[in-house]
Amino acid sequence: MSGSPDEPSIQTDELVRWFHQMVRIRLFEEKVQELFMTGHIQGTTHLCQGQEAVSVGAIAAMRPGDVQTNTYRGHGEALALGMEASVAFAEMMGRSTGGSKGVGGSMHLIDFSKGNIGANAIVGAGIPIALGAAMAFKLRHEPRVALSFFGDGATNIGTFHESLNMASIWQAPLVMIIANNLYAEYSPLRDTTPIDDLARKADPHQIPASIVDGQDVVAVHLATVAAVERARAGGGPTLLEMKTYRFRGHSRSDPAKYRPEGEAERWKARDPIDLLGVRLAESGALSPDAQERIKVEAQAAIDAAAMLAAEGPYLSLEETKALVYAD
Amino acid sequence: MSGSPDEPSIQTDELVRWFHQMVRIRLFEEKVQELFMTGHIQGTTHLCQGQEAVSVGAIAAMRPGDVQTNTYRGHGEALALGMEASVAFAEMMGRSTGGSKGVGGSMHLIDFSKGNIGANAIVGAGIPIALGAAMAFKLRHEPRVALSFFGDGATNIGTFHESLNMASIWQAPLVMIIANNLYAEYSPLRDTTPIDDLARKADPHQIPASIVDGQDVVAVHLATVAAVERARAGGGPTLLEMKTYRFRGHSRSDPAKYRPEGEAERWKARDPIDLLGVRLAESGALSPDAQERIKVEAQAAIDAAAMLAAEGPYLSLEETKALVYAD
Amino acid sequence: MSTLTETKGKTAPTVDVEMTYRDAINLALAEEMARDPGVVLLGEDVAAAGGVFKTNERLPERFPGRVINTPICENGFTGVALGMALMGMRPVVEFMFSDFMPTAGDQIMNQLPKYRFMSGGQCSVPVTIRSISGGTGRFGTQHSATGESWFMSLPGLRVCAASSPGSAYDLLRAAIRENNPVIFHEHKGLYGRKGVVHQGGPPPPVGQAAIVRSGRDVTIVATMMMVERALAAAITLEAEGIAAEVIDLRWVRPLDLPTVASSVRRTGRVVIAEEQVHAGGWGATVISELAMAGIPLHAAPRAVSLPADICVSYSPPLEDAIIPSAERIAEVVRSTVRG
Amino acid sequence: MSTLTETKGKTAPTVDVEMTYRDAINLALAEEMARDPGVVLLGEDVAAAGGVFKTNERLPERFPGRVINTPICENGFTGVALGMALMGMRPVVEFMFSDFMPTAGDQIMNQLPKYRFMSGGQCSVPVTIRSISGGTGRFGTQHSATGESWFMSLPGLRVCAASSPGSAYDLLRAAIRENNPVIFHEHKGLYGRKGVVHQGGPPPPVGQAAIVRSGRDVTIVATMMMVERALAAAITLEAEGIAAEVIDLRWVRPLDLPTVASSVRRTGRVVIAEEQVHAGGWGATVISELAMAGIPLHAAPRAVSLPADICVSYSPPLEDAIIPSAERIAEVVRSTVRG
Ligand SMILES: Cc1ncc(C[n+]2csc(CCOP(=O)(O)OP(=O)(O)O)c2C)c(N)n1
Ligand SMILES: Cc1ncc(C[n+]2csc(CCOP(=O)(O)OP(=O)(O)O)c2C)c(N)n1
Ligand SMILES: [Mg+2]
Ligand SMILES: [Mg+2]
Repeated sequence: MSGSPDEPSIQTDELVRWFHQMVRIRLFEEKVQELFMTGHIQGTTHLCQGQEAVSVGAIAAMRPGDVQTNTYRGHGEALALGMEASVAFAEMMGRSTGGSKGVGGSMHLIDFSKGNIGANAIVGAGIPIALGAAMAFKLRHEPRVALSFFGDGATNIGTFHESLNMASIWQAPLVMIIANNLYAEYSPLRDTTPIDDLARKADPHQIPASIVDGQDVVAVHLATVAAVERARAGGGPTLLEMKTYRFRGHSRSDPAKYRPEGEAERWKARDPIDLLGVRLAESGALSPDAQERIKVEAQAAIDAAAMLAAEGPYLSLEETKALVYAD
Repeated sequence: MSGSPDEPSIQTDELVRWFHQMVRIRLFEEKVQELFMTGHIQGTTHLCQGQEAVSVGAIAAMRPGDVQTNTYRGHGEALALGMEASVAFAEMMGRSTGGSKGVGGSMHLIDFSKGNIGANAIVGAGIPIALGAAMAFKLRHEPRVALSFFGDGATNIGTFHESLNMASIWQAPLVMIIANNLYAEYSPLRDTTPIDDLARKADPHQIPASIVDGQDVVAVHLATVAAVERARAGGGPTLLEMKTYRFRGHSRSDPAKYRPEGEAERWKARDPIDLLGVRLAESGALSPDAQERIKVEAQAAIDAAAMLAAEGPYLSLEETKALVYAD
Repeated sequence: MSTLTETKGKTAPTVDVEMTYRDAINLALAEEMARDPGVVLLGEDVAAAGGVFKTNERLPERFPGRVINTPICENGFTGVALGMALMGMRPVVEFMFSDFMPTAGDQIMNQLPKYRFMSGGQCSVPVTIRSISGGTGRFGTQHSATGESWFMSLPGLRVCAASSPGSAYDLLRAAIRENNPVIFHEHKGLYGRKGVVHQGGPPPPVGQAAIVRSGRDVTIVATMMMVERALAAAITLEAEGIAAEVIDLRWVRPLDLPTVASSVRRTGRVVIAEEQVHAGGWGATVISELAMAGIPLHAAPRAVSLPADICVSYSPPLEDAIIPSAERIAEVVRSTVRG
Repeated sequence: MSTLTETKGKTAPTVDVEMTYRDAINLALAEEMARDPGVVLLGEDVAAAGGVFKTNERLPERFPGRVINTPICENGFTGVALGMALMGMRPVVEFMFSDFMPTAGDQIMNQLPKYRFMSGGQCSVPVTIRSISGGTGRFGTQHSATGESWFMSLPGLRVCAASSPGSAYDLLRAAIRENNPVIFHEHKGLYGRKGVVHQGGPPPPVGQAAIVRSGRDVTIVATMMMVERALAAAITLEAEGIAAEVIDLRWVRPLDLPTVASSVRRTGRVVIAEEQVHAGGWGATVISELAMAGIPLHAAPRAVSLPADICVSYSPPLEDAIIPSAERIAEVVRSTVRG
């Protein structure tokens, strides 16, 4: 089955794959929360439940050779790019079997071999880095594209604007994706910037931008494919604003009390997994039972991955040294 | 005589005063260049010939208690705010009789007593500082306004956008003035930013902006008065783009060879002093002869000021210490 | 417990109160805000839910409009604080993590310290930066710096670092009252620590180190979390017959060299305990100044520091391995004393 | 003059050529750009009129598209360089004045040095920052910093500083070939200086100081402009019977402590000549390391530095008074040797 007439290119098996991926990310994040509460993961975590469609739909627009940067809230992108859950858990447990050998932790799930060239703990810092990757492609005439994922709050820091400006004058093959989840830590968007539609921030930089339903994985995907392929064809950068919501608090055990009553519930009514689930059920591609089986299997896999991760060894201080300087 | 019907508020004596001031700034800058070439002023200088209308027209919109920040190219603002030419020259000659006792030099003509709270050598840095002053006024419910002067190139650095964003959400009494002289050092504007009309950069920040003929001192003044008085009345920030041109190179002995042929000549045909001179002559307010006399007198005053400045003593190292830390 | 202190003719009551480091910061902020209407607090989420580390509880309610949430733009809002200070206010800027100070590098390095100087002394810049510092929290490579020495070379700036509730209260009040820009470091690993605060009275003068334990054999110089570890080491060593003097440096700029030097003259030995790389830090500077002063030593000076060539890592055992422990401090002191 | 040097089996011809410091930088850039198509030059006006300090003459014509003017946005374009490096390029970023590095504080302090580490060693970051440094040019308070020690505490980074045409050529080539981020300091007061460049052959290894003059009585350690002033002082002192050894430190991170220590072991005296405040700098670190190594000295170490509490000022006599002169260096060396 293909999608509706205006989405001709999405095959059913692709939709099912995305369903799988979103479920996997959701359960992964819930497990992280559990492991954090029980002390297996320390420090801090920033979870992305509710934003899975942004990660999955956009990452699916990448082709081999494309790269992206993301943030401390980057588990969704990392998993969508194919990082093993056990490797991700191991990283968060500080084990040498983690993606960054355990030195990075929750804020730095990185895998260069899969195009995941950075998860940054400094707001805004990943954007010019992705632009640099895009410029490398452009200077070498390679048909590759760089993406950068970041939050609504990041659009207030200067580096965002500096990057838009450079991307525009250089017509870099860069796709910038705002996961606008309405909050920067505890601050609602409307308190820290004067507009609701952040896509408008692209206007004076002469960069095309669009506003996308970030809960609809298909919408996310189509918008991103259009941007990525225009970039690949030499059409320059795009800014995409994905309207989304984080179902959990900002980090750790933030209860997110600063949210107006009913807001979270309204957004949860548009849970990206449910939206796709309904669609797949209605089209007959994946029955509710089949969906349930996927969830159960995914849960088992996640649990197993966490168990496996917990067995990983720690890096020795001596081994750590080699991670600082390259030869 | 009052101005034309659409400029009802400008009195002739005010126009004459502006003529005076612009002539004074022009001759001051020419003298600086001479003193630089002869080694009396060292290091570097950034002159503003051609941009006098921006300084004079905008500064004239300030009322007692208002403040502004400007840049290394701030001699026009400093003089328009009433700094004695001898004090300015002394600063550039490093004498203790200078505005900053000679420790600042050409890039830092500052006089707090006249509302000149900073001339900054770092591009963009003065904008949030002016915003901070504006916020102090706002928090204390004082009917005062802060202005910030900066160049077109400064609109590419992050701090500019950070300031616009904060000014907007806080509705600060701040007027930001871009002296768009088409170049940042040797780089033409069109190479470093994708749009010609920088006023547009205010749009996503929901800040009203206008484009102003920066060669017409009356236009500059009226636009600035409107912005300043709206800010004073609680109407929030404004961005003003003054289209202007620096007749000289960027700094020191830059011959400005990077300019397309004829460009400087076209702009010199709209010399702000000549434009006002013609207007004053046509209206009978100031005959060409009277204008000439003003120039001759101003030249004599400038020459005398430079002579006086050169007699100033240097600060001792011991005296310098007190300038670092306040008690 | 309540005593009376003489303050410029007036008597200011001093009360000794036990509280947490977090509450001591909150108290200092509250007192200074009450004392001077020009004191405002700026930063990301400073007014939300008590602040990210709960140091700002009740301040927004008590001082309406004076606890100001900012967008994420450290360089911008530090510039805003500078501008406010120029107009006579006394802003306090919160950096949620010290690691974000580089994001405001221009305002911290080129503006705050130099602004008065470049104007020829026409203005003063009473801005306090609250820099939330340090490791042990498993916050990883970009959220664990103390940054206490990053800006120590800059004329015009002052830098201090609090080791305890008492010093946090004293130093933060001193910083806010100071007419020059001050970076005040608070260690996020210490927020829950309890200790006595001498509430009331004027804060001790800028630039004063404190001898927090006396001893004749060796001087340990430390800041922030390293002070409590040095004290723990000193207790261990006491049982072994080694009497260590512990100096809480408190001020990184200016350094209180007289206090350190006179202690080292007495003990003849010095060990630095620092949660930073040795190169380019206050520890190296202290040792250099002691050497240049020609103070005779019984043993070469030593330093317990972060490794020169390893970043702070998330992995708990690795983080524990690189941040100087009381044991490592004791070990180095022991070898310094025993030779 | 032409010699042959053995390079990994191939013989690379070396030619000694006299040229200016500016031309040595230009030559190093040209050679590295010719050698590796991944080398690009980024910065404000780097491709305009030979660059602001005329170091980039002919490069834009010779390497079309690889000398890239940027808008004014240091943090942004440093991040761009990092991203390019991750994709296998080898960018060189020009900072028109070292003082602008704080504007890129986040990318310089939190990203470049830590990026490889945070990824668990998955990538390398071969970015060179050309930092145009130093005073004597009457550029005033915000345009005269050397900044050579600002980032010396950061694991992951390397920092070097060129004193002469020969070292500029060597160090810049080493920096560009290095697979880690390097800040290369070039002193804007030295651009016109002439000297011999050993053109061709591989650059000397990272981290090597150079003894630029031998002497038995005292070791002077210096960088950049202070090296020529130390040499001038050494000539003055020779006439007085004092033989000063002068070490051009060249690398601030890593410090070549073995070379310095072995010299000081021989001479028994050390004087630092530095165009920076002593606190928090490489000079303090060198003295501290020597003290911790327990190297016996005939006299206390000394440093000739910028004043601790004065900013660089525009005023020519004031600028001259604060930047260490050959005379002041000689004076301090004299008092160190004579006691
Ligand atoms: C430069 C900088 N300032 C502050 C922080 C602290 N911080 C971490 S996440 C965050 C909020 C970011 O909000 P947003 O960009 O919307 O992303 P989200 O967390 O919602 O995904 C802040 C302020 C930081 N990491 N970096
Ligand atoms: C942060 C920073 N980067 C670079 C410079 C060097 N610089 C001085 S002036 C200038 C050009 C500024 O152009 P614009 O803002 O248009 O002002 P104009 O000089 O034309 O008045 C540059 C790049 C600086 N002073 N500060
Ligand atoms: Mg958000
Ligand atoms: Mg300009």
